[in-house]
Amino acid sequence: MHEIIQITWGAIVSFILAFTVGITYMGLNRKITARIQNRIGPPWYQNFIDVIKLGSKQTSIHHGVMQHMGPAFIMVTSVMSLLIIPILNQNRFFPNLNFHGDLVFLLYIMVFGPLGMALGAGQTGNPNSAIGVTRGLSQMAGFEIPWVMALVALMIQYKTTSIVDLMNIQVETGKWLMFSSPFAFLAALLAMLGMFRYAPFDIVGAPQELASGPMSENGGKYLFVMMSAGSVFAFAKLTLYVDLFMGGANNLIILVVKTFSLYLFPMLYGIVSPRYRTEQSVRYFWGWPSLFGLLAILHAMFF
Amino acid sequence: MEFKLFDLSIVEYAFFVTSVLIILIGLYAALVKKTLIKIVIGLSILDAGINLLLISIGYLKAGTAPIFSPALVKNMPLTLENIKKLSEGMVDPVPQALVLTAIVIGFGVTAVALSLVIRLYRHHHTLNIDEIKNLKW
Amino acid sequence: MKKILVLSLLAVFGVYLAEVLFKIDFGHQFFLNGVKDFYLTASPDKLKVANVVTSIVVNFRGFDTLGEVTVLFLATTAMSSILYKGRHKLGERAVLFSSSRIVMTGSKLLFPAIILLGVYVFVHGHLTPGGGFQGGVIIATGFLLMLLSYQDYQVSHVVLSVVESLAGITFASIGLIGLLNGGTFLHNFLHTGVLNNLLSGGVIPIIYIAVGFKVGAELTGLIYTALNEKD
Amino acid sequence: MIYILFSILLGGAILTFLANKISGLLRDTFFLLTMLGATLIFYTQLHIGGLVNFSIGSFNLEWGVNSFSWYFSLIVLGLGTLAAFYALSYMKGKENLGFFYFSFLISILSMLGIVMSHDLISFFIFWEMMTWSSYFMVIYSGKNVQKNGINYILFSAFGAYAMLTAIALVYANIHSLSIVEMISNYGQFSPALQTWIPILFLMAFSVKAAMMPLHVWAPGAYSDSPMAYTSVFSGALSKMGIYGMILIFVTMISHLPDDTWFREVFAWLGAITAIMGTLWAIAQDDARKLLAYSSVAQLGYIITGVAIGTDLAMLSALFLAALHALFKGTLFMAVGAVERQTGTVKFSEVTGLIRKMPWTFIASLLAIIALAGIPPLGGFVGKWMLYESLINSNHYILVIAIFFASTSAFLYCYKFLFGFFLGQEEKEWAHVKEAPALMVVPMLLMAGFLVILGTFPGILLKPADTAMQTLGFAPTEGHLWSMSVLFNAWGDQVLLRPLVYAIAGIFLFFLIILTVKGWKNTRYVTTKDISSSGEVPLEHENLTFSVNFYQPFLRAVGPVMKHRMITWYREFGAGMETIFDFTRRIYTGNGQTYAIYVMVFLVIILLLQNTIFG
Amino acid sequence: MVGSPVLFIAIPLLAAFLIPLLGFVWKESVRILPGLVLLYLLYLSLTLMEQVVHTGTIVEVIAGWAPPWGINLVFSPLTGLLTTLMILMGFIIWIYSYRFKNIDFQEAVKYFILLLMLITGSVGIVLTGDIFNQFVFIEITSISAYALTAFYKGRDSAEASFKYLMIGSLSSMFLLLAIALIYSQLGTLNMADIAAKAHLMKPEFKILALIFFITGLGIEAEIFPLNGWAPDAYAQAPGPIGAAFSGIVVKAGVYAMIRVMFTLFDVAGTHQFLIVIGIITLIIAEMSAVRQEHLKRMLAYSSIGQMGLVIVAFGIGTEEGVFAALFLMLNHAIIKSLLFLSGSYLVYHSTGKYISEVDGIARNLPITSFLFALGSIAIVGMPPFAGFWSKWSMLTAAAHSNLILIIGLVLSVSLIELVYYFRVLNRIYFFPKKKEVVVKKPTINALLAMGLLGLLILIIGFYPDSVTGYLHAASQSLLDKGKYIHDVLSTGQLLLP
Repeated sequence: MHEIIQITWGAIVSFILAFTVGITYMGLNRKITARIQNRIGPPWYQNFIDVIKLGSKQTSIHHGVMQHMGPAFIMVTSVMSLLIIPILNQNRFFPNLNFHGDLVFLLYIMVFGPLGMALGAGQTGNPNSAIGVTRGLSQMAGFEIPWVMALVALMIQYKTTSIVDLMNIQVETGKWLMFSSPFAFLAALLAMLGMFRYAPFDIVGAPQELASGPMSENGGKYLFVMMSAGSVFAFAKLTLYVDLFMGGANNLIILVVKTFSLYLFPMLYGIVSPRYRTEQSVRYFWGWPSLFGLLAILHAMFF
Repeated sequence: MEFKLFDLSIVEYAFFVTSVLIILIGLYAALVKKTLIKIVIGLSILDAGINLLLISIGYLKAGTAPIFSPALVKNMPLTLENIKKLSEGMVDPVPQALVLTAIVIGFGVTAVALSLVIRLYRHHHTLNIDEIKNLKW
Repeated sequence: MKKILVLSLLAVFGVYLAEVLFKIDFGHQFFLNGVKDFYLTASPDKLKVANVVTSIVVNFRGFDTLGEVTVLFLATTAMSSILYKGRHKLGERAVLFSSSRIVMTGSKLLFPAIILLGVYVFVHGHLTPGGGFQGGVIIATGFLLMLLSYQDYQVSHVVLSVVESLAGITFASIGLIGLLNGGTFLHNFLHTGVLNNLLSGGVIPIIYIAVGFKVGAELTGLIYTALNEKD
Repeated sequence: MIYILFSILLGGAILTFLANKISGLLRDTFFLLTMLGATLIFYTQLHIGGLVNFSIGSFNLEWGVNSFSWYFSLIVLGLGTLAAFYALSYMKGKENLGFFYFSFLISILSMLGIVMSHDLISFFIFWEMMTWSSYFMVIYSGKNVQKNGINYILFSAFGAYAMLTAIALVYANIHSLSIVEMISNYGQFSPALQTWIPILFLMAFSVKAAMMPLHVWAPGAYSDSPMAYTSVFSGALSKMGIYGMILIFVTMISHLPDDTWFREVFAWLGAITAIMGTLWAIAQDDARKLLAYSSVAQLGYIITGVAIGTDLAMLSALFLAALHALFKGTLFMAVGAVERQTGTVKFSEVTGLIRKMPWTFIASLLAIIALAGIPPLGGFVGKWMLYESLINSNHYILVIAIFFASTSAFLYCYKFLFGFFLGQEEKEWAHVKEAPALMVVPMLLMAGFLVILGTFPGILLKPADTAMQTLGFAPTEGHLWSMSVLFNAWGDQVLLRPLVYAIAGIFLFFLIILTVKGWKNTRYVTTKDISSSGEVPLEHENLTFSVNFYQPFLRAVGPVMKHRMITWYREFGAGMETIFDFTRRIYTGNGQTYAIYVMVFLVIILLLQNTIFG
Repeated sequence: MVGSPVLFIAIPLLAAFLIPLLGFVWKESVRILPGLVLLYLLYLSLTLMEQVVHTGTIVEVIAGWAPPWGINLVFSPLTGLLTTLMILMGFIIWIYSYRFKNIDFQEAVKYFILLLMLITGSVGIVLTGDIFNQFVFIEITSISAYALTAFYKGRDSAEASFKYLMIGSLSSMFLLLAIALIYSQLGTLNMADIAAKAHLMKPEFKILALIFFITGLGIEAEIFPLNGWAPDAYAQAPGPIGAAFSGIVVKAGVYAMIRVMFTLFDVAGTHQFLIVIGIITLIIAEMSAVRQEHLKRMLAYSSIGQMGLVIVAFGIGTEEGVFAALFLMLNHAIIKSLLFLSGSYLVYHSTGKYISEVDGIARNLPITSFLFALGSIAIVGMPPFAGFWSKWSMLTAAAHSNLILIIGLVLSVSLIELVYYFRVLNRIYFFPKKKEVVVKKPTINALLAMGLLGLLILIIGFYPDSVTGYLHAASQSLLDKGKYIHDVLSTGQLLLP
């Protein structure tokens, strides 16, 4: 019983943390993008305003039960990955649900949400949603390959499928995995571009074309939950990258620094890139990133 | 190969040579000629050649017909020894019996063949075997 | 092209055949203990049949002859089956040519003589060269002559088929009687008599006479069928 | 008891066939009674280890049950019984029902026969019975008979003949047909035989298990048989191939000195099968075809697991085999339900059934989640074990391949759900009702079982483990799995229960939040009521996106899919037929030519006589 | 003594001679008599067979002259088995064609005489122990076959028959040449005697005689390329005669060829030769069958192919191989006859006998179609039907002799076979029916005959033990040459009148 309370408590705290950081990052993203494009841009807290606005809006229509359940599905993915990924070294923050052998589980739980959202989007009957979903799923099939390659490379190099083990190794050797397994890091980094769906991989939402794709029929509470989930998920992913490749973090400040610097990469890459078509982006991920992944595996096998 | 072409003993084999030649002629007719009737004739010639061959296998030099006719037996008592002695000069009767059968069979086949030719002529209005091939492949 | 192919094939075939045949010592016996020696002695000795060929044809290898008779019978049946086109009507046969009176009269005169000759040949089959087949063929030529000479010459189909059936049945029954009587098919169950007598050889003359009738009837039937065939 | 079981099935099949002439009710009764009777006898009366033998045709036939075959009979009978109930309703009003039920029961009989055979000859006989009874099903609809039917029977026969050759070789060498003796004498075969016998057997099994490159028959055959049977066809019948493969891999391949090659090749073939099956499934517009290709792909995973052959891999293969029967059975049944209610199975024709056939949707949804391997359903357990076993046994590239296949599988999973159930609701389908209870309940039962397995895979892993012990594996309970915990060789573990509870808790929590907020105000509007670039679609406009659904993705993988195996086979077949057509022209129709042939034959022999008769 | 083997020849001959006479008296008797004869002979052959298996070969002497002087009939387990099979098939074919040519009495008389003689000739080929006598029986069979092939008037049957006759004449020429060569060397015509003295022959004579025998008998046994006549004859003959060809006549031809090769001469290389020639026959025939458009022609090619298979099995040469070959022959006789009998009803309505004309015919002819399907499935060797067991024994025999390649070849050819049979089956059952077709319903007796064959397929399929005992005895008797010679030549002393 005590355990359950502790997990619940941990979950709530982690969620709030992730939510806050995630939303902030998004706001910063908008600001930085604007500055680079020589605009003033919204304030960094603009996204908080948006979320609160959405949350307080009254929703009056829905298109069916799947649309209703879709956001909940997404939340499952976000929160579950947040709960599984250790936030600080040695699980010093709340260990939550972290367990040994979590990497494969993580890989799968991360696709739970997109599929749920896709179902929700499907039921709205909006063709743009469906088109967006097919693009999203296709793109997912693209970036998962280098991502898995990177993970497998790590797994076989260190003979573990546990994130905590990998973090401990980095702490013990004092060497970040991004240096000891550079190819895996490269592959994972490029896969991350796809995960964040910023340009050039933003064809899923493609605002000018698809009216934000899967989300297009959602507003009010649905969009509120989706946005929250997105921000939490973004933070979770960044934390995972930090845990895996950048030695984790000993306290929250370091974590924020590391995650933000990592976050800059997809953000800046996106700002200077045009948009890829779906098949282009899929092929992109099966090109160089996958080659890096392969090199990573070879590296892991022979060194 | 033991061709005794320049040996006079080849003459002794005239029967064989002739029968082989007849067989070949018959076969040639059956295999090359276009007219059904000619083919049937060729088959008949073939039969004749084989019958000749069979008969000549039973040939005995200076042998008599295998018949114990009164003239041959005269007044000899027909003991086993006498019969043996007489029979030594006789040609082999078995091929003759075989040939008899073979001739009859050949005749039967020819009769059937000819009636088939009649049928074919009625049906196709030609006797050219190259034009009678509705059944193929 | 085809001719050359056939000729070369035939050449190879002929050469191989002749090559082997030349190894036969022509005109001499060279095999030992062949069956012919037995036939040559047993025929006059046991069967009391002067013509060894006849005893072989009818008795030693009588089974072949039964088959042979069947072949003829089948040939007739086959021919009439192949040419059969609806029901025959008597006298409705193709007019090939009209014969002159000389031919007609001559054939009429010759006909009994030919039949008689045929009968003689098959009745004396076990004594002299000749026999049922030869006699039967002679008889058939008699009918052929008549059929050629007279456009309206009739041979009764019923009679023909009765004769040929009866003759065939006789042959087969004699064989079966032999089976019942002596334990083997075509067993010579009659007394063999004296060599060179007309009534010698047991069942051999009887069978040969039956064969004669059968061959005669069948060949006549063949000719008749072929002539009588409607276009 | 085995006799009784078989006689019940055989007699029931014949009685059902005959009863069809009398009355439909009688036929249905017979059919159901037979199926239930067989299942009842199997579970209550049959004890593991029992053997019966008798002799026929101077062969000694042996039938018996062991734990391994029990596991597969479980799949056959479980799925068979549910499909039987389903079939009663699904087949109502169709033609030739006696024929259908007869083939159904015979194929159940033959599958049981296969797993219970302890000698090769009855194994083969049952194998062939299975082939032709399922062939009857493939051609039952009468569509594409000449193409798909012939394909199926041709490949099956190819496999069967390979097996027959192997059996003949075994028999010629040990003069016994007992499987046990074959295994025990395997070591004494000559090296060539040691290699070839398993290869020949595996050829037979991989045909039924639809492994590349022998899978060509599968899509057509699966999609052409009536859906009530396809669930058994894809769910249970294909498992017979897996059954045989496991047997061969465990008893023969593992004794080969160079078994690594075998294993690698088969594992890769399995993986390629999975990838190609998935890609082709994505491209389909016909739901039956989609599921058929998906079956091929799923069997590819299982084959990979079997080929790797470690404890965990074998366990995952067995687990996935049963699981595949469950979810693919459910999905084919769902397609059948849709087909029966709407008359079409094309995604481009039917949309928005979710509100009309909610139960079918729920069953499909659960089955799809299991198929995709997403936690918290049973599929994840199988996938996890497979990945871990591959990683632990150092098959890294293989992991990537398998993972690629299963990631891409999400695409067709979504397509299946979206195509039928989501999208805009059309007037055209307004009349559609939920399928009859007899059809829905079996689906829901299986889907429910999938949910349970997600939390308590031990239910199924227990018999699988027993089965593996029969094959000579060490017991794995406790160090590879327990009721709801999974382990890998590195000591990592997944505690399923907290994860599942967490997922359920989070989901419910947010669902409640969503529901409670604005409970009163939120109302349902039709799917026509959307904002599409500011325009509202008219009543007759169907904006559902279903044609060229994954075109961009397919464009991306285009080069891989340019070559289709079946095209090669077809070209090969066409080439062969041309040769055949040419060959038969030997018979020119000219009698003289035939006579010349005779002479040619003679002359050839004459010329070659010294060679031939030397 | 139940009866003597000679009755197998004598009684049908007597009946054949009687039929025209009886026809004058009572027309129906023409149809009944052959059946009675065949029924009696079936009983006789079954009892004799039982006796032979237990007490050994019966050698029947004709005209009281012991072999080698007289002609003899040998009723060994092998010949007995084939005789029984042929008589059985003959009987079933008789049942099937009981109402044949119901209207035209004249035709019926001829049909039944010729059918009876076809069967008798084949039985004679098998039973006789004398090569010339065998030749005579071959001719009896052939002439009946020519006539029966040309039996239907409206079609191209005369063409088929003429081709058959041409090739058949060549066959008899070669047989006579071979007989002449043997006689010139050994002075005897008795098979056992020849076999006993074969070592006295000069080898070139022996080989040439063997080659002539192979060519002559190969024409009857339908080996490639001597089988040009076969498809035409099978396709053009009336349905029951097609069945008789494949069920009876070919069997006799194969038997004669095997007897010559196994018993008469002891030439090396015959087994390999048989295997090669059998495989060529098999492959060419099956290949030709695939693209066939005529149903009966397809069946004919299939039949030729099966005979190739039989010859391959004989070529294996071991006891297992011979067993398999005999089993194949048995099954092929039954199954192919069923296919011909049912197949001819399937295309009865059509003049061209095209396969495309059987579309959807199962709806009108359910039983016939079912039996055809049963036959097809059985002949491609699917268990649990008869064809499987023979194919299986063939494979084990080949495997045991390490002829793996043969297994592969045979099986891949079986695949081809499967394709064309199933194509037809699919058409019969699953193609839309053409409207204008008026099918001919099979008569009761035809259904009875086909049902009997179907029953046999099932019996052998489910209980192969019912025949394997006889087959084993038969295969032993074929391979035991010494026993054959001894049995024949020791028959009695001179039986004199």
